Amino acid sequence: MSGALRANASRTDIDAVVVGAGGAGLWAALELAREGIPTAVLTKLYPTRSHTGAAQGGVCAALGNVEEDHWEWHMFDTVKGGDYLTDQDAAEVLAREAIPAVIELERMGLPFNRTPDGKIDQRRFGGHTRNYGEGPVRRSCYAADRTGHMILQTLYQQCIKAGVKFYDEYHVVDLVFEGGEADKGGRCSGVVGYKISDGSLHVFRAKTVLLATGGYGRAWRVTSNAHSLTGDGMALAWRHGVPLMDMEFYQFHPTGIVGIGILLSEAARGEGGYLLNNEGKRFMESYAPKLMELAPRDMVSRAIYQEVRAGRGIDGKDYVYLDVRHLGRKVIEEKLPDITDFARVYQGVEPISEPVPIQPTAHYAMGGVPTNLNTEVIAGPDGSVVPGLFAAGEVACVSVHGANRLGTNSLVDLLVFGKRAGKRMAAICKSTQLPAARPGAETAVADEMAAMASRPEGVRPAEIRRDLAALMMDNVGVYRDEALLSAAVREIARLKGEYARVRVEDTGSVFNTDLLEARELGYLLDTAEATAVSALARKESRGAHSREDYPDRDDAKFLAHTMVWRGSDGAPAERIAYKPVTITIFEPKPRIY
Amino acid sequence: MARGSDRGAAPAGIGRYLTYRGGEGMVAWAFHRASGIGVWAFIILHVFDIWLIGANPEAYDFLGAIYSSPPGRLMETLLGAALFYHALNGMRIVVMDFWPALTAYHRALWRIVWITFFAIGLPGAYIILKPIWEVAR
Amino acid sequence: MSGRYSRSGRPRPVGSRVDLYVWYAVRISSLALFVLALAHFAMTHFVYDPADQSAEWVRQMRWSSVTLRALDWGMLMAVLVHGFLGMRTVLQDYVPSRLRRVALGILYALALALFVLGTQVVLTLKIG
Amino acid sequence: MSSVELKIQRFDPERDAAPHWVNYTVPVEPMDRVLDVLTRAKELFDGSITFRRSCAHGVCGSDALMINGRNRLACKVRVEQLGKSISVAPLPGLPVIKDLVVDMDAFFGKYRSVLPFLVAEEPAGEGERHQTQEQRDRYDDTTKCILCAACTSSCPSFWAQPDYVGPAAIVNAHRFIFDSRDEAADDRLEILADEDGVWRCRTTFNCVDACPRGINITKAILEVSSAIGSRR
Ligand SMILES: Cc1cc2nc3c(=O)[nH]c(=O)nc-3n(C[C@H](O)[C@H](O)[C@H](O)COP(=O)(O)OP(=O)(O)OC[C@H]3O[C@@H](n4cnc5c(N)ncnc54)[C@H](O)[C@@H]3O)c2cc1C
Ligand code: HEM
Ligand code: SF4
Ligand code: F3S
Ligand code: FES
Repeated sequence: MSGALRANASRTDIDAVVVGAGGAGLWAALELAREGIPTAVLTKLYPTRSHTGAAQGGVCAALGNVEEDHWEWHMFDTVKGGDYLTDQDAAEVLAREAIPAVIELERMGLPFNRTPDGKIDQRRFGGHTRNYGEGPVRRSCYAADRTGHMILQTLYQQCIKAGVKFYDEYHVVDLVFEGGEADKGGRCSGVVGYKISDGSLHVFRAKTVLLATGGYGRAWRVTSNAHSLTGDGMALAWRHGVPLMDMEFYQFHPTGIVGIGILLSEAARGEGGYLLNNEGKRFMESYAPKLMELAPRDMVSRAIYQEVRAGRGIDGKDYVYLDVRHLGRKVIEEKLPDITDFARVYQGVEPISEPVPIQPTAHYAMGGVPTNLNTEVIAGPDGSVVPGLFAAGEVACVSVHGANRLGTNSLVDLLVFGKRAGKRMAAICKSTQLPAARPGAETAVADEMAAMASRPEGVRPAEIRRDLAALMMDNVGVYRDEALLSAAVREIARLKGEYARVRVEDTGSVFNTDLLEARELGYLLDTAEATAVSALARKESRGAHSREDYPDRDDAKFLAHTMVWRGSDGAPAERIAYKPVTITIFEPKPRIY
Repeated sequence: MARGSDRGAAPAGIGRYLTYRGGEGMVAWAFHRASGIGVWAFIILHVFDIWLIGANPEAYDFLGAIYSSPPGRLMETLLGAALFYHALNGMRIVVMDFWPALTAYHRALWRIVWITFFAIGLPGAYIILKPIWEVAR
Repeated sequence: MSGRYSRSGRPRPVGSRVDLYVWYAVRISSLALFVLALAHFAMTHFVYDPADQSAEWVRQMRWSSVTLRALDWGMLMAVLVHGFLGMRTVLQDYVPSRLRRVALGILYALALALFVLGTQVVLTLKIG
Repeated sequence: MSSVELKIQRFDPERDAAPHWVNYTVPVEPMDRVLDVLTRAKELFDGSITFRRSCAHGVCGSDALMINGRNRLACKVRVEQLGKSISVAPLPGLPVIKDLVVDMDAFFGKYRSVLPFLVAEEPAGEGERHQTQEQRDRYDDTTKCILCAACTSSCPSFWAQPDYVGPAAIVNAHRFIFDSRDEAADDRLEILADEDGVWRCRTTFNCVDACPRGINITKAILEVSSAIGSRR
């Protein structure tokens, strides 16, 4: 074994393992702690570094604190926003349970902004409407523009209070299965963790394992996502025979900082900001006359591309302006302080007196590891459950977001399904035995990692990562077509070939980030492949998936979720199946705002 | 591939802290502590010499002569400067301690300390040191 | 309520208020010193010339008034409180914990000595 | 592209006896931040250069480092603000694990020691607790903390006495002490009243200068001190 890993893995037996300490993982852990289930939370970052903390805008729940609102309206918006690919039973759970979840957060101490009479304040957000689409509604509960930060902090605080056991800076490098892989009826029986500070491997045997590892935005060059968002949970599940669902639906957020992609939250538009083209015109008039800037993100991002293509980008370049000047200094500084700070620090622009240049940025995975309403991972279109394995948060696809997620609905997703995950896992832990131990569970991954650090020659991971990010940006971005996508699939296969020869320079065992980044690149390649393959197969335009060669939605053929399996032994992914959408109340209609 | 060039050992221990570029507050504190310790040391001596007035007046007068000699006057000036700075900055601290909102203006207060220090301290130093020139003449 | 939660890493406080009182004592005595010490310095250096202040002069002029004597003694008390508690802080910062008891012991002994010396001369020096 | 001289304090516990400086000449773009430059040096010259990072825009608290002699988030300092030569060292006062990575366990231990969570009896009924906007504003500043440790590790009082609970922990205690919904203020005040609590603050303001979230930390500390003083 090379120096990068320490020999002899330690072994721990425990009831529940939670992988990831973002909003989803933390709430699940809290619920497990309340039920008294011995739980280990493994996270490759300190919990408070998770990307949930970056969420700015807010979390929607039909509290009706400032104006009339009903969860049915929220459900409708979620379904319509998702271009009718949303499973309606899931959307119902989301919209109903959002209300108690937000109130529970308040009771845990989250410092929401308040109305004059002391209730949780609410503001507008893209795609959220009153009375089934009549006009914008105030539904987003918020804490300045630090809502995600406050959710992450509050949940972490409560976990400390409840005595949750954290394994900080343990990178989960593999899942352990017993009785075959997921597609062969196997059961997930634990995880292999790599302790970053000393390079030792630790096998956790558990009755239940929750994946809550977040998204994979780092597959694109311009992204709002953290460096750590590399699709770990999705790729690990995929490698063990779990299909990935709806991966072609990847959301580009309209207002990223030009070039680097840092997000300027939709809250800026929620508070009344405008989008302007080079003629100074609010161009959203021509795309969504009713909701204007508050139309769903996929529409706004496409509108920006259209403007740029028509030569109406600022100075003829590939960006437009976000203008908040008319809101006045007070609103800008009090309600949008972080955003203002970002524009100042990263662009050198003063939003109080200047419009801010913005362009779409890779933001959110609607797709992911498929689960049922109880967050149990499913193995195929028939909904059969993979025993022992759960997923919640951005890594999962329930699917509540369908083809396009509405702003704030991700945080709701974390809360509602994180909590459900904890409850369900607790129930299963109480009624099952610990699976049989699998000696040598860590050997396969140990060998893979050791190989990367001991090749005398090979490719540098940075080069592959750069090529992949550029490829995804150009070929699997806002607009797609057959040629772009099949080129992408070919190119990813080539990069995967290169990756087989990847070599890291750091051969030490202490805090070897070189090795881990190389490992993460492997996850990115997998998720990118699933995305491109699924996108190529979906010959229609729906939500965030926009095919120029198939500009219309095709409900006859594609009102269904894509499921794609990984090819065996490094072969490209080929096996695809479609799972029907659950429709309960709202019949699919054309999506006009 | 071009590797980096080694530039030798990095400072360790206290050396690390000396490379920290603190702002006004850190400088103010460092002076405050140094002056506090200095004045404290002098006061030990001073109580002792006052005690000599009763116990041994000749010894006291001998010490007094040293204090008022030219080097002694220089020392007294430094003592006065230390005491005066310490007193002014001490008030800056006390004011913030009791009205925490004033911390937002700690830099302004710091400037006031120095302006006062020189406005009163320079004429004061002149008065103490003047006899040196007179002796020299 | 306390006792319900773990304090991971830090020992449980004993509920002692010593450091609170020290903090206030340093601040309040500093207000007294601001007046007394600066006035004292101004008096000895600006109003009179140090060269003229022999033992005899102190006895006959400066300490001929009981009020002035009392004020100087008050200043001594303030200095003992302020300067020595200040030095306590300094020692707590820089003296390793195993030597701290000894260092603080020496400091307090010194304070006691100054108290005795200072008080003795203030009380016993004949007036006039 | 122009370039900068990047001086990194490096230390590999498996090879080096002591930390040492290594210089790299790194190409930079105009809007680059120190984090971009570190990443580029790692990609171009030496994959073993080790540092933490995640969000890359100043909200996760991973990459607080001593940059040109001051504690800053590498992802929030633009290169052009620093000039042609940049020195990057780990946070002072914390044990170094490797290169720019420090051991944060004790730091988080102190954070946990101040009961950093709401303690309150469950209210009766279903709904949310009420709080006026003024009551909420009372502790707004200290809710911003991202636990980056830039403050605590810049504090001379902490350097002198690593037992000092430190500004970050006090900030997080403040966030609850002044929350109208909380009921454990007394416990926190008692915890912070001991020898290694708030009294160790010497109002040096290094913490305020270092805080990437612009929190007026010293004010928060002094508010806690006064609260301890006015406690019966
Ligand atoms: C800039 C930005 C702004 C946003 N704003 C909003 C908003 O206003 N409203 C909204 O609803 N949504 C918003 N979102 C989306 C939302 O924040 C995310 O989708 C959500 O936070 C994801 O949470 P999570 O719990 O799934 O994962 P994360 O919070 O991303 O956490 C992932 C966790 O998994 C751990 N992990 C990952 N891989 C491994 C591994 N291999 N081993 C061990 N641990 C691992 C990480 O350490 C981390 O703890 C925003 C997203 C971004 C990027
Ligand atoms: C003249 C008016 C004085 C004022 C207003 C004053 C004020 C203060 C204050 C507020 C502090 C606390 C600083 C802190 O905790 O950060 C302090 C500390 C101190 N003072 Fe004074 N002081 C005065 C005179 C003196 C005198 C005469 C002495 C000498 C005996 C003295 C010695 C000290 C010492 C040793 C400290 C501790 C230093 C430290 O903690 O850094 N002070 N002073
Ligand atoms: S108070 Fe500021 S500097 Fe200190 S940990 Fe929090 S965010 Fe970082
Ligand atoms: S730097 Fe330290 S001394 Fe106080 S003001 Fe900040 S905690
Ligand atoms: S990387 Fe998150 S704060 Fe800098």
